[in-house]
Amino acid sequence: MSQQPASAQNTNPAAAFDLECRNINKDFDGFKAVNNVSFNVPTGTFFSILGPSGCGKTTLLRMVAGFQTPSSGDLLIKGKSMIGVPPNKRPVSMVFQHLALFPMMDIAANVGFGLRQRGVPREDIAKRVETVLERVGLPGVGSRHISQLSGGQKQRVAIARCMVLEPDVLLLDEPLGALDLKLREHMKIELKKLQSEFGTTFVYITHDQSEALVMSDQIAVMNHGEFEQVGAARELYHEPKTAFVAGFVGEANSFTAKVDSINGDAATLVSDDGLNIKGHDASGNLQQGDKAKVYVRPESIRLATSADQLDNVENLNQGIIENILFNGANSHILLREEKSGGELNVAIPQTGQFRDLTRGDKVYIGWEAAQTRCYKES
Amino acid sequence: MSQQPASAQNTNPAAAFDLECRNINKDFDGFKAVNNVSFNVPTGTFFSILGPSGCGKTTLLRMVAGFQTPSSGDLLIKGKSMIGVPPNKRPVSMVFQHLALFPMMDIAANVGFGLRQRGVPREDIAKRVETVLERVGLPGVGSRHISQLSGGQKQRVAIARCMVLEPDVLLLDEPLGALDLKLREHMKIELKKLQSEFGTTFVYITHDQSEALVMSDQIAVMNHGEFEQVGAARELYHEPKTAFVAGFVGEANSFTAKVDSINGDAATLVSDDGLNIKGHDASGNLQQGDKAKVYVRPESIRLATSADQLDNVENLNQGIIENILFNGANSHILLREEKSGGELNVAIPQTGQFRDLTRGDKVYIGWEAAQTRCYKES
Amino acid sequence: ETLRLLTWGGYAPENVIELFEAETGHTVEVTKSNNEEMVAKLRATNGGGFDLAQPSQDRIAGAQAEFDIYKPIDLSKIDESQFITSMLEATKGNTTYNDEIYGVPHVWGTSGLVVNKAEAGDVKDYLDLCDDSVAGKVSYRLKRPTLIGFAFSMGLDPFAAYNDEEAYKDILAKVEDKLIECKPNVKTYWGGGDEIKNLLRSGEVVAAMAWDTGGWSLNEDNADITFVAPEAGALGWIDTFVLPKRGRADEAAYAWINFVMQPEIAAMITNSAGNFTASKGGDEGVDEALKVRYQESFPPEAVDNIKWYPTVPANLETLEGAVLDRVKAAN
Amino acid sequence: MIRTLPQSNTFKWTYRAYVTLFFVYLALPLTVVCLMAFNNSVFPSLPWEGFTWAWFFGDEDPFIGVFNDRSILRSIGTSMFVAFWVSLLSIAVGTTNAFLFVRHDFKFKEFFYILMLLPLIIPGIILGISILVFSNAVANNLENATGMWFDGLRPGLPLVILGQFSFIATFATLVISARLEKFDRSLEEAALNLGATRLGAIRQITLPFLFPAIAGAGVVAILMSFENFNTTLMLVGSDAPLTINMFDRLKLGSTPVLNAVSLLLIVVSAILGLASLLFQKRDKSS
Amino acid sequence: MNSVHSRLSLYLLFTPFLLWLALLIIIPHIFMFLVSISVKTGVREYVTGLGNYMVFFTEPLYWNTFARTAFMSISATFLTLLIGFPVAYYIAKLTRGRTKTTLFLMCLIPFWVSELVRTFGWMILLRETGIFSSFLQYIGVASEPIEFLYNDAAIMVGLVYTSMLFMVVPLVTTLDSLDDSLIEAGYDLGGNGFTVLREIIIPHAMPGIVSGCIVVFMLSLGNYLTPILLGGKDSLWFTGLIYDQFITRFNWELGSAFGFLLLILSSTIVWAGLKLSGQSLTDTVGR
Ligand SMILES: Nc1ncnc2c1ncn2[C@@H]1O[C@H](COP(=O)(O)OP(=O)(O)OP(=O)(O)O)[C@@H](O)[C@H]1O
Ligand SMILES: Nc1ncnc2c1ncn2[C@@H]1O[C@H](COP(=O)(O)OP(=O)(O)OP(=O)(O)O)[C@@H](O)[C@H]1O
Ligand SMILES: NCCCCNCCCN
Ligand SMILES: [Mg+2]
Ligand SMILES: [Mg+2]
Repeated sequence: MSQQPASAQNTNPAAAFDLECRNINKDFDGFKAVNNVSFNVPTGTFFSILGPSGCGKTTLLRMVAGFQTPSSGDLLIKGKSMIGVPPNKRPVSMVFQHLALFPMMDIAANVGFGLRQRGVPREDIAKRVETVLERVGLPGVGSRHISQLSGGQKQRVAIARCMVLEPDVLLLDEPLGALDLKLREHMKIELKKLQSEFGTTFVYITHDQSEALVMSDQIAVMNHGEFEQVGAARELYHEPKTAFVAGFVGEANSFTAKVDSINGDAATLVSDDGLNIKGHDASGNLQQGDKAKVYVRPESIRLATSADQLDNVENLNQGIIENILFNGANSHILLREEKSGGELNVAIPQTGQFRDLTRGDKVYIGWEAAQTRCYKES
Repeated sequence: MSQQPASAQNTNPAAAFDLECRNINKDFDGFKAVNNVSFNVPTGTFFSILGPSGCGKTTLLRMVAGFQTPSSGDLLIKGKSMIGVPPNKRPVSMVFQHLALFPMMDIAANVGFGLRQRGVPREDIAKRVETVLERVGLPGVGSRHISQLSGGQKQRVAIARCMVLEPDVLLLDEPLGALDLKLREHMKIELKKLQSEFGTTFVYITHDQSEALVMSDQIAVMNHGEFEQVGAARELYHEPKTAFVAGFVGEANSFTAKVDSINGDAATLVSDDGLNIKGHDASGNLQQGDKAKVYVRPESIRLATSADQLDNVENLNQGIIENILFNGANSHILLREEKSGGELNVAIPQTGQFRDLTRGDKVYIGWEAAQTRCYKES
Repeated sequence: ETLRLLTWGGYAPENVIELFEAETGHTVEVTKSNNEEMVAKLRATNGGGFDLAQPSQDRIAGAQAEFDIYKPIDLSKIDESQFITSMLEATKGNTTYNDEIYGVPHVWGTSGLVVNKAEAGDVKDYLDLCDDSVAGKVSYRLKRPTLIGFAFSMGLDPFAAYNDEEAYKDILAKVEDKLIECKPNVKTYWGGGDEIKNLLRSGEVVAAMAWDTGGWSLNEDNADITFVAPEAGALGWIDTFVLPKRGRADEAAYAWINFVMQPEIAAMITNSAGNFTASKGGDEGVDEALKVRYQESFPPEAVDNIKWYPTVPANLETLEGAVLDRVKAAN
Repeated sequence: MIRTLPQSNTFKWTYRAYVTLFFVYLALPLTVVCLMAFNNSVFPSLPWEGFTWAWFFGDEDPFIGVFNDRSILRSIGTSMFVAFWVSLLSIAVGTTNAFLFVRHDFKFKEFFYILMLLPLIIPGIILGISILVFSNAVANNLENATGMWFDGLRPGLPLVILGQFSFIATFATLVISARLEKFDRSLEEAALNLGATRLGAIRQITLPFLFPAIAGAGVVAILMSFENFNTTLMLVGSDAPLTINMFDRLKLGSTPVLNAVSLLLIVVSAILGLASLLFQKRDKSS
Repeated sequence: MNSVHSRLSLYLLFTPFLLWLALLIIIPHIFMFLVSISVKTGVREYVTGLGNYMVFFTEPLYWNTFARTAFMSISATFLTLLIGFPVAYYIAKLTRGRTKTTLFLMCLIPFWVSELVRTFGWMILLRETGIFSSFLQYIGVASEPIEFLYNDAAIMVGLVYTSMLFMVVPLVTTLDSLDDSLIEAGYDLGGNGFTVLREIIIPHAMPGIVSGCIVVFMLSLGNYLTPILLGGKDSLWFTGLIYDQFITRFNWELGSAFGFLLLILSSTIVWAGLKLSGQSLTDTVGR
């Protein structure tokens, strides 16, 4: 994935952003589905909104598309406010979760629908439809019926139907949700390729972190109607700013602990079940005596059969293997830490070095304080 | 996962196997859905049947349950032939793909259904239902309605409904298929735990390799109605016996190639796009000039920025990074091999050593001949 | 104009309609019905929907008093010379309400017994229908003529009691008992003319109280079956022409009346309906066989004994209805 | 119990025999009706007097065939006229009702929905008499007040049409709602998103989607209208639809011309029914 | 979406609904009630009162007929259910593909013709000189013609026949929606045909059963043709009484009262049926 921080985009300042949201709110009878969200999407980028089910992603996207009116806040596309503009007048197109291809029309009619609404002449429509179908890799399927396409092909037709209108922004609401596992893996890569070919700004929502991580230039992590963090995939993964992001993006072992002492960014904590932890104050506001949430990724924990193999780790413990979850390159060990009795999930390195471990074995585990992220519990 | 090879089970020889299938066949109007399948499931183990959609898994399982009659072959449970025994008389229980919980009954009535059929007295039923609900971690939900449970809870009720009957064998037909990603991950571990707690023999079918790998003591890989290989998860992953198993279990880069020379197990091949490959003859019958399928796992390919970092590898090549699929601990690089122009998928080690690679970088890649498995193409 | 005619089966045969349409240029639409339904329909439409109706002469003044559904006949538009004078005068008298005349006669006939001589030769009067010898093979309508017929057969005179409600109730009570007693003998109560003909023809019924015409037409096929004028007297009826209050084609209606009262046309109707008309000379063109049957059924003394229906007073039918309902419900 | 469960042969064959018997029961009356249409006898019953086409084409009294029987031909025309309007009104109101109940939330919606279902549990004859009584009262009042005639409010075809429409509209509503329920609203949103106007989206997307249901409801309405008796009986004026005409004849006893009409009815409705089914099927498969 | 739009379309859609409901269903019934409480005291003279209802309650004939109609209709409903259920089950669960479609279609075919024609068919079959009687004589079972027509059994045959479609179709639909795996699960857990039927199939099919029963009951109760044409001299039917009052007695007032009573009867029985089965009108006939 090429990393393109928003500031590095070379666009003219007048329309530096294809989409700007300013303090958008959406109330449903007193329930805040979207809470004061602001963000900017630079021209030509792939922007994802990632969050658990019910956090307000769809609501946000539908406000952009015009199907819902914000309770307050402003929403600009190419610098023009969209408040009061009906959905059929906005320069955005949307790929729906279940694609919403029109079953009563063939593919060419589907793709040409938007052009027909604009009153483009027949022959032009036919030409432009064929061109866009070629671009998504489906030349000559125009006269086929929707039901004659595979899931992945439908996906591409749905995108073609939007792209033929040359929208400023393409909105996608979990478009891969309905596909099966293998196809989803494949389409992730495909989608990203299409986006960079078309050069159109994509706003993509999903609750699947791996989709967001693999495809996006920028990801906004959303929870309870608010944006918790906006950043590139690696930023979110390696430097989550909030406990929620640390827990939601990627796998992590988590502890609740109490801050024993604090020294700059370095914190010493004791977990609820008695484990001593040396960590890094990621929220930057920990105080002695605070309750904290601590996260360590399974792959940050190193395994060893003797203590001296683990140099340079601030946290060194012992555990007994309870279960080996063999899953090829992605295998894990579930072990019980000896002192505290807590369960830990440790990734088995791909080196093959630990292939012979079995249930009941005792192992040493260690991880660095820098990879132990602590957040004040609110 | 504790690895318990079938032969190591300590059961009395009379009923060493809870389930034995002997040359089972199933014809549907000339179409062989199950083709001469034989296998034994030792008492108390978790046995999975893994295969792509349509390979005959469900058909096989339904023959065990009694919903379909084998065209030929024998089927024994605890040593007793089940041919001609109707499903309601067989000592097996089944967890259906969509669970088949009875929506017209509350949870206690669902779980107690089987006991009622046996004429167990009312009070006993109530007691046993409550006990089994506790064992699956759902005490006191008896009077709730099915629709008031989450997906994972329903799963556990479905298992409880079977387990309360203390069946000799529990059959499970893709029970996790309907759950969403996160829940599925969670239930994998849960199911395995429940199995070892109850000590009941599980026969589990799935097309999701990670489910099979994580949970099973033994896995049978099925294709086109036949068993391709039966073995423990690591065996299948590290020593697949057929090309199908190598491609289906775990991710792999695959090439079609021609055998250039052969020397015992060591083979030298040239791929269709001109890459020289040194590999290991896994099928044991390769001859010079044969067409072969070659598989290399993404994590077997090592990355380096200079050639001399890669010692000891028989296959050494160079490639240009086309795409970085960042996905936390499970990130991959898609690169284009320079000489042949073929695309390769390479796992990024968790060490963080290659964090700074970006699109367009040139890297060295190498992998061992021993991890390059070659199969004669049929 | 379109003439919407509300009439009995057989009174407007296809061949007559064709002649009429050819001659006048009007078209005719026929709806077949019976007395009760004619009144009910006109009541529901408040005298609309039809241009000419043909209820029996006893159903006109009472219905007019109650529902105001007819309009007076303009006798100047009718060629009175085509009518048998006595019948025309009688009908005028019976259909006068508030000094206006509402009806002129068309077809007349009687109700009596239709008997299969071979199987039920002993049936000579209405009450004989209750005899054991014909048990289960008898039919009659559950309508007011049956009440009247049985009353006469029991030696009572219902017509005389028409204007004495108490006396009439007495008679009805006796008839009710009789009909309930007789019920097991009945196969089914018939409804329409062809229905009773089917029943008799197939032998499912051997004796019935029915219209004369039914007996005669069966006689054609099966010489054993014919109409018998009961000892107590056949019940004579005259079906009329009346103008519904809101008919829209009066001109066509008068044209129809004048047209069908021509002797040749009247004869065609007699041949179709089986009954004679009030047309002067209308019986001349009638099929000889029918005349013979008529004469066999009606020896002169039987003709004298015919009991002609007087006008039904407005409230009678409610009383009768209750009786009929009770008979129907009795077991 | 289901195909995949083993069943004893006795059970299987007894069950099959029962089902066969059932279908014989269904077919029997119609078969004899059709057969008797060819009986060369003036009565639609045994004995069999030989084969004839007279009840279709005859023009000699009493062998008047359907195609020469003015009153039957006229009442078929009347029935078609009534069916046409009933079906038109029913699908119009059925469609708006479907949109109302599927697309909108309003106060007392449950209650109104139950009211909408009421015609299903009101006997047809009562619908007939209540409409008769009501329109009669309205007509009387209007006529007294204005001195004009309001024939449309008296028994006659307008009332017959309204009477049938009063309950067939409910069926149409149910059929069309069921399909609208299945409509994925995001299709409409997609159309808006692609630049269609609100009405444009309904016209180009929603109505075509509903079309099979609307057509199906139309056919059902036609069939129901054609065969309706109870409601029509109370509202009919001088123009009798076919069923009423046939009933009048049947009551009076009739020649097998009724069998001939019935045979034609069976053939036509079978064709209609099959057509609508084929139509639905083609729609489903696509 | 836009609330002004949505209000406007709500009103636009509500208008035809309300016109239809008010003008053709609700107000006519109110008028019918008003007519039913006007008592005729003389020629063109009426007073308001419950006299017509009194007539109903004091004349055993009327309420006997009323009770008889209700009883026969309920019996016809049960009989239809009993006969139709196995057939519906067979179609829904034991056939598939083309056989299923064909059998389902065959269920519908008889109902593509009017009730009148169907009843006419039964008359031809059942009458003394009809097919059955002749057939029995022909095979020598009977020595003389037998009358099958003109009795309550004939009415039953006709009612059941006429109603069958309305039972079988909802049953096939609900039974079709019963996942086979529920039945399999029932067997797998040790159930047998009977227990699975009682505990799984019937509870699942309940909405269909109730829906079918309501429709069949209403059709039977409101039937006019079948009892008139197939019934005998004792076979009174309440709709027949209503018809008589309107058509042969010209007594709209009593007829309206009867109509109203029939409405109350049908509503009460439907309501009781719904309560007993724990279903709602919306989930059954309004599905
Ligand atoms: N029209 C509405 N009226 C009331 N509440 C609503 C409405 N639409 C959505 N909500 C609520 O707003 C919240 C956010 O819903 P939204 O559909 O935006 O979530 P989401 O993030 O898209 O979830 P998912 O991943 O499940 O699609 C939810 O709690 C939902 O119940
Ligand atoms: N009753 C049947 N009649 C004919 N063919 C059948 C029948 N049942 C299954 N098959 C065929 O047998 C093959 C195996 O089917 P089966 O359902 O066992 O596959 P499966 O491995 O369970 O697939 P999936 O993962 O999709 O559930 C398929 O090709 C299927 O079409
Ligand atoms: N076939 C026609 C018979 C007409 C009989 N009219 C009878 C009136 C009896 N009150
Ligand atoms: Mg959403
Ligand atoms: Mg399967």
